[in-house]
Amino acid sequence: MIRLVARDLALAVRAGGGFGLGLAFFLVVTVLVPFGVGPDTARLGAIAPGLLWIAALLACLLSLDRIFALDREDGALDLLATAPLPMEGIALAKAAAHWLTTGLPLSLAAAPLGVLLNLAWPGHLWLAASLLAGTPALSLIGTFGAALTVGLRRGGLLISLLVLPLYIPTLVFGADVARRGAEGLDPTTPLALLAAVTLGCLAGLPFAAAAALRVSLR
Amino acid sequence: MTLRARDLTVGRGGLPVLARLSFTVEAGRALILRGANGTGKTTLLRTLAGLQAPMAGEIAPGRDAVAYAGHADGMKAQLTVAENLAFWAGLHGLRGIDAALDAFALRPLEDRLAQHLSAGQRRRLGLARMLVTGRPVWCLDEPTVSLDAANTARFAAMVEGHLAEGGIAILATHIDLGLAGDTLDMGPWRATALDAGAPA
Amino acid sequence: MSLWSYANPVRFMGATRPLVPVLGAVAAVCILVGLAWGFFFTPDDYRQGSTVKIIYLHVPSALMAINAWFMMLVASLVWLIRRHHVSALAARAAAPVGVTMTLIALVTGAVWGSPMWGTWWAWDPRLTSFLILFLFYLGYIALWQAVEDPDAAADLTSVLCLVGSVFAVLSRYAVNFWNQGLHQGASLSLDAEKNVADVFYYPLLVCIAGFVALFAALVLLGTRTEIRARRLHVLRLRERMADA
Amino acid sequence: MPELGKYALEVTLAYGASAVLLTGLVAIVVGRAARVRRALERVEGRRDG
Repeated sequence: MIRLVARDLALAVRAGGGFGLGLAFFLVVTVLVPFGVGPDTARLGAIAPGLLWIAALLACLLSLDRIFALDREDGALDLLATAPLPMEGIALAKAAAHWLTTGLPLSLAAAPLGVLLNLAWPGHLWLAASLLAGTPALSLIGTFGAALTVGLRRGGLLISLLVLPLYIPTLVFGADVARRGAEGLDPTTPLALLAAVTLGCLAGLPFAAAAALRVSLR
Repeated sequence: MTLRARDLTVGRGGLPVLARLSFTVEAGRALILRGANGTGKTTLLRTLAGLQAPMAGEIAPGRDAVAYAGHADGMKAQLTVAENLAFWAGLHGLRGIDAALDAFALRPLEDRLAQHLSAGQRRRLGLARMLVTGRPVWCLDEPTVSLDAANTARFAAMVEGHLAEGGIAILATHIDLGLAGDTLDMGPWRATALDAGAPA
Repeated sequence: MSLWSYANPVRFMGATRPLVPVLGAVAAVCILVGLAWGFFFTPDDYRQGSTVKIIYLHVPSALMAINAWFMMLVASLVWLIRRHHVSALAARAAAPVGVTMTLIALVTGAVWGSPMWGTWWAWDPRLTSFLILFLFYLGYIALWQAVEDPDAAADLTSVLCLVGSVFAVLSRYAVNFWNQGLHQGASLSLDAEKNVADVFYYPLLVCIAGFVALFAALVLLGTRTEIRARRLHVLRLRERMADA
Repeated sequence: MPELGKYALEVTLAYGASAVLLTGLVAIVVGRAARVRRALERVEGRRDG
C-alpha cells in the first residue's frame, strides 16, 4: 500500500502531476475574496476562518476526479484489482496520496494566507490545527466520491454534488475551531468533534469506496 | 498446475454473454480464444482474472494465480521503465526486476519514460510486468494489436518461454502465433435468450 | 409464502396492480378532507394567527421527507444483501417523491416562520437539516441518472444511500451545534403528551394519513414503472445483441 | 372563506406552493408511467409480431 502511495506521490510531483494545483487554487481563491467582499479588514477578519476553510474544501474537491480516473484510463486500475492488494487498501492508499498532495500542503499554507484576510492571531494556529485534523476526512470522503463516479463520463461534475453535502460536518466543526481560535474562545470541543468525524471516515469510508470500485470494475 | 473451468456463465451488465462453458488447460499449453468482437472473449478473460465474478460455474485455480493484460497496459507515462516495473514487482512481493528486464531486452530502455516507448517496446514492458507478478496463468487480450511482424514474432517467442517454464497462457487473438495449445471458439457457447431470463 | 416472494418482479406487478388506484383514491380523499377540515373548521392560534394552518402541510411533508429517505435506506440494504431488483427500483422510485416532500417542507417551513423571524429564510437547525437532506436527495437522483448499467447503478446508489444516511445524521447534530434553534417544539412526539390542542390534532392526523397514502401510491406506481423500464432496457439490449 | 387576517399572504403562499409541487410530482410520476408503458408495449409488439 505504501508503495502505491509512493508511486502516486512521485507521479504528482512529476511534470503534469498537478502537485501544486490544489495549493495554487487555494491561494487564488483566498486572494479573490477581498475583491468580492471589500477591503474592510474588520469584516474580512470576521469571516476569514470560514472562508479559508471553504477555500481549502474546494481545493480538495478540485483534484478528486483525478484520483481513479487516470488509473482507469491507462488500465492500471484493472491491474491493481488483480494485485494481491485488497481494494480497501487501494482506496486508503489513494486517499492518503490525495491528502499528502492536497490536504497537508493546504493546512500548512493556510496560516500565512490568514494574514491576507486579517485573521486574528491565535486563529492561525487553530486554523492550521483544524485543517490538519479535518482535511484527511475531506480526502477520504472525496475518494469515496471518486470511486462512485470513476466509470462515468462527466464524473467530475457529479462528484461535487455527491461529495459537498458529505463535507458539511467537517466544514461546520473545522470552521468553528478556527473561528473560536480567532476570537480567543476555547476551541477544544469542536476540535474533538472534528477529529471524531475524521476518525469515523477513516474507519468506514475505505470499505464503501472499495465496494463502489468493485462495482465500476465489473 | 492446470487451469479448469466448469459450467461457466459469464456476462456483462447482468446479461450473460457465454453460458455452460467448460475447458481445461494443462501446464505448458496455451488456449487461443477465437470469435468475432463482442462474442465474450474479453469478458471471459476478465472473469478468469477475477475482475468480475462468474455468473455461474467455477474456475480453479482462483484469481491469485492469474496475471491479466488488457488492451491498456497500465504503465504510467511519466515513470521510467524501471520505475514502472519496480512498482509492480514490489506490489507482488518480488524484489529484483533484473530478470524481467533481461528476459524482454528492456535493459537499454531502463531509464526511458514509458511515454517515449514504441508500441512494440510497450508490449514488451507489459509482458515484463506479467513476468514480475510471478503468476503461472497469463490472460492476454488481443496482445498483438498494433505490432509489426517482427515484434509479433518476438512476442510469440516470449510467450513460448513462459509456456516452456510450465506456465499457461490464454490469449484472445485473431492471428496464429504458432503456440502449442488448443483453440476455443466462442460461437457454440453464446448465451441465448433462455439464459438471459429477462427479469420481468 | 414469505415476504421475499414479492421481490419477484412478476408477482410484485400482479399484486400491486389494484393497489395503486386504491391508494391514490385514499390519498386524495384524506388530503382533501384533512386540508379542508384544518383550513376551514379550525380556529386561528392566539399567537401565530392563521399561519397555524400551514401545519397541515408542513408536518406531514416533513414527516414523509424523512421517512422516504429511511425507506430508501432499507430498500438499499435489501438490495445489497438480498439482491432483489424490486427493492432497488423501489428506492429509485421513492427518491423523487422524497425530494418533493422535502421541498414542500422547506417552503412551508420558511413561509410559516417568516412572520416570526421577519425574513423569508432563517438558518434554523431543523429547517437547515431539511436543506441538507434536499442536497442528499439531489445527489442520489443524479447518480441514478449518471450510471447506464442498471445493476451498477443500483449498487452505487445503495452505497451512496448508506453513507449519505450516516452523514445526514451527522449533519443533523453538526447543524445543531452550529446554531441554537428557532424552530417551534415538536408537534408530534410519541412520549410527551399531545403538544397540539385536540382541535388541531385530528385534522393533522388525517392529513398525515393522506400524505402517507400518497407516498405509497406514487412509490408503487414509480416502482412498477421502473420494472417496466428495466424490461424495456433488457429487450432493447437483446435486440442489439441479436443484430451483433 | 375563513378570515385569514394579516397572514393571508403567508398561508395562501404556503398552500399555493405545496399545491403546485404536489400536482407537479403526481403529473411527472403518472406521465412517466404512461410513457414507459407505451414504449414497452411497442417494443414487445415488435418482438412478438
